Amino acid sequence: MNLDELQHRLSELSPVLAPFFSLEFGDAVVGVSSDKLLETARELREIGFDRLGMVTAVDRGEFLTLVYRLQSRSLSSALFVKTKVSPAEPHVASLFEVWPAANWQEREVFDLFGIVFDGHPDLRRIMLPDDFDGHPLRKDYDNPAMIRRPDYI
Amino acid sequence: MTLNIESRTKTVSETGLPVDEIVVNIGPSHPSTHGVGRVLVHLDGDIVVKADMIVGYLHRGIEKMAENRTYLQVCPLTDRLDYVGSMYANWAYCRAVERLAGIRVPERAEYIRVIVCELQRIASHMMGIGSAAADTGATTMFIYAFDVRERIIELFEVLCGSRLTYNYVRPGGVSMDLPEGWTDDVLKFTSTVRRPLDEMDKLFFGNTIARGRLKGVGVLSAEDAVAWGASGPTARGSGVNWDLRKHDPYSVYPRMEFDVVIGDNGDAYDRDRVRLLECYESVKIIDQAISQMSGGAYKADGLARLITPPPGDAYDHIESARGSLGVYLVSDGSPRPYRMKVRSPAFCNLALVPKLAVGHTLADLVVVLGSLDPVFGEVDR
Amino acid sequence: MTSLLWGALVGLVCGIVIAVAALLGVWAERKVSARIQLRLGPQESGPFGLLQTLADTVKLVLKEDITPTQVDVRIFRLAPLLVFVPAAASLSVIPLARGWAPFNIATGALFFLAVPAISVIGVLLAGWSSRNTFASIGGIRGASQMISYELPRTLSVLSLCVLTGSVSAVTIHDSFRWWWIPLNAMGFLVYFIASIAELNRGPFDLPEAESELVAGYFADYSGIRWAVFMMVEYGGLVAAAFFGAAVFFGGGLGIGGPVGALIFVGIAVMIVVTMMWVKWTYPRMRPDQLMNLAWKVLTPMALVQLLLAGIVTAVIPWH
Amino acid sequence: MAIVDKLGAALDNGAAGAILTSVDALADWSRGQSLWPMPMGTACCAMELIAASFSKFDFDRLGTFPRPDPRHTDVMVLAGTITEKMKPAVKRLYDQMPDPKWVVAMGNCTVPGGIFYYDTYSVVRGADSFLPVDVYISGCPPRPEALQDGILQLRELVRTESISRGKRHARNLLLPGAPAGASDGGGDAE
Repeated sequence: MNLDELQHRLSELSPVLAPFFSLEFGDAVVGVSSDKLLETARELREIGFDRLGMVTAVDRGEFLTLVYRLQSRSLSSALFVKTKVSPAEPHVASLFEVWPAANWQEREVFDLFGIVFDGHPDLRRIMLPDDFDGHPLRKDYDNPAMIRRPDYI
Repeated sequence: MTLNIESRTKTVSETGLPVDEIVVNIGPSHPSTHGVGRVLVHLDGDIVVKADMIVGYLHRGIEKMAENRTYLQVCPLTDRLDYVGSMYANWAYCRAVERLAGIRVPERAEYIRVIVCELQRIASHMMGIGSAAADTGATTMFIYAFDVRERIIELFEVLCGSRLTYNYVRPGGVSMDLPEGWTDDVLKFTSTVRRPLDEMDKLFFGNTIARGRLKGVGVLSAEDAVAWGASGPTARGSGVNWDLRKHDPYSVYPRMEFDVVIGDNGDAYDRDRVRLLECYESVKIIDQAISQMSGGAYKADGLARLITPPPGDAYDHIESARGSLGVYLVSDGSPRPYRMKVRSPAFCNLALVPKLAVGHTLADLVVVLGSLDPVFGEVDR
Repeated sequence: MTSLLWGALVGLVCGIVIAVAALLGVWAERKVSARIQLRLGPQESGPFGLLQTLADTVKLVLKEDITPTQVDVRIFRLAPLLVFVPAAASLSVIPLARGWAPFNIATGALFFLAVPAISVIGVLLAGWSSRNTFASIGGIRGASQMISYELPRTLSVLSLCVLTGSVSAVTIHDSFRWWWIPLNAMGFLVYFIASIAELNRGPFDLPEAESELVAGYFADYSGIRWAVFMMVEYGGLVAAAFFGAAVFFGGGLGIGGPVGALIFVGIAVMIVVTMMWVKWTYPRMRPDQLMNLAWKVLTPMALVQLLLAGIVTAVIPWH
Repeated sequence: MAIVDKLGAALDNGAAGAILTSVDALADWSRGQSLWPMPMGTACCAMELIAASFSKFDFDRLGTFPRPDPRHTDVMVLAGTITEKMKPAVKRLYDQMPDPKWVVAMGNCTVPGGIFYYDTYSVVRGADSFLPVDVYISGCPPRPEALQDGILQLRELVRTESISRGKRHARNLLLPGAPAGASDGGGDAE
């Protein structure tokens, strides 16, 4: 299914989501605010996006972008869900109840970005030791033990 | 970070009776964790009541390192992700870069990529089946499987000079053209590999004890497989017909004729056997790819050494031996990726361990772990 | 007094025999497994790597002997001895020639079957005193397995006792008839399988399951104490093979002289090599499957064999 | 303290040079011929470590027989990247090994940090920062032959050792870069 068809189909299936639909660099993206994330996820699950492929975040400086990649076998298509959270108070609803696949992936984002997923059943650090200080994938993370690579290209 | 754990805990069972649980710490260095995984198992007698899978013992921060390297310099890092199947991470990363920078790959390069990745699939599945067999005590089966893998490694060594970390698939194509006579060697391999595969099928999957050990252990339903994000042989063993080569076709796979192998019961036996049967399909694909391949460039023309894609993001995935391996790249217009994220199939599959192991004995826990075929380089990144 | 001296001498010889059996057994195991696995096995120490096990043993003797702080020290140190002594004692009643065993006692067959069972205590105590979860589980697995397989193993030899009307190993050995081999084929199979399980060898190596329990009940033993456990395994292997050859095949198939001795040793070596072959071919069983095999398959088979032997003894007056 | 140390001390005091030499020869031969590795396979190098003991390369020829239990092994083969999270486990397994013990650092990650030297927040740069390494094998990953060569070199190292404390002391002083008054070799924790 190409992107136009997907957009058409999405507006047919879920009129609520259609206004948030956009195209970014050739990918279908649903951009929502962080407080609407859970209901958007439920809606998308309802219309057939049964597979949560990836959860990740990107540190953009003034805000953190959460990126979810969904796949649907019935629609044979994929789309991104993107939402912004503030780095100072990074709270967002957990999608564990919608897709259990979010379990470890959200723990990873919590570990490396410090985004707290409210409602997650077992939010602990997953990659780093429990006594680790800071969230390394944030751009402002600094650790004196890290040796910076000399700048030769 | 200390490793001390309480070895006994007292809890109350559902029936209200006190249970004296034994906590067994398996790992992080244990023969059957396939690397550095760790499972804290709570046992009631010999039955697992709770299994806490702890990962991260090989978290090397590859995603952070990628932010300070150019797009080409990230390639060697991707080799070290899935060290049993280095070609896959190479390819997935290169596809994401190509999509981001709009690089067109010549057809010959696509065929070469398909050939090496299907060879890699056999090699990786051999390791997966072999170590799953070794978990049940069949060491000889492991060695037979490794023997087949070793033949593929030799082919790769001729191809790019390395046994494990190939760095062969590069953005825009592959690093060098096929050596003279290499395809003949591959055809010789594919024409002879069926016999050891049949032998292994009989030796392990036809064995009564092995069937008794694997059947009915760690049953994963198709719905759970989809909901928990399982992919690859783990999902296909549960009967989920989901193979990116067929259902989200990329490269030259639409021109290939092959079947998607799926299991019926979703137990450890099906997951392991799907791996073996996929090797036969890979052999088919390699034969077709070699016969269809024609001459031409092995690398995109006029490719700058310093790739500077326009700002934006791209995600692309391939079907690796463990499932859908995706790479998400964010560019800010500089020669270095702003953010790289690897969607690791082994990581998502491994999240099922606490779910699958409960209710089985301790001996079955290692079977469950082995049937998911984790590679911790990729799980922890 | 002389009997005491003789006993001490036999005990010493049995200990040495176990050590030698382990030396050769480990070497053979490594060579046999290497052949099965398309390898070469030890090559560098001595001709054909024959001195490899000697090097291993000397090294293990010279290793640090660790007694972890959390263990129950006295039991921890006693356990290897508790495993070793019964295994050595059981060697002394094997009839090696016509009418002769180092200890020719009237209850030789029972002695051979019953005394090694004492090493269950050693295994259990080794696992328990280590205060290590892997070792404890291994010890418990070992104890349950060895006790369960005691029964079919004893029953399988009992059919021979019925045939000869004696529980003396020497009498059984001497009154061998060639038609006992087909008659006792099932009994021998039970004896063979139960012996592998008794010795905790693959596919019944659950107490020391490498991929589950790392090393099982001897996980915390190092150096010479661990070597003792390994010696017992191979000493037991050789003892089981020679006893099986002696009672089920009448030594050298009832033939006397050097030819008979050669056949006797040949049969025993074949049993040992088959046990190794089995170990390196099959995967390991699960504890519940192991118990099912013992109680639901092997014990009924041994009972049927016993019945068969009883009927034959009643019908055919062969004495 | 192993029996052998007491023996070494006893022989050291007496004028029993000939006995000491023969006991030394036996001890060194047996230790060198039977270096059982503890496969500390953490990452990529573990694959080559496995390959080294399987049919094509067959470690067992050299009497090198991998055992997963630290209590039964002599040499720890550090194969792969060691992270800060993994470090306590490696250290603990090393401590569990009985003396005499040696460490082989296999692969660039355990030598100085290798490809994971820069820009990482979780990798231990070089295993020798917390373990006494005897043999370094470079490569990413080293070939199985390189590992076998490393074990053979370790055998040469083992052959120069003595059960006598005095002789050991003398050998250590002869090593390049040994500090004045260096006592026991790295593997001997008192």
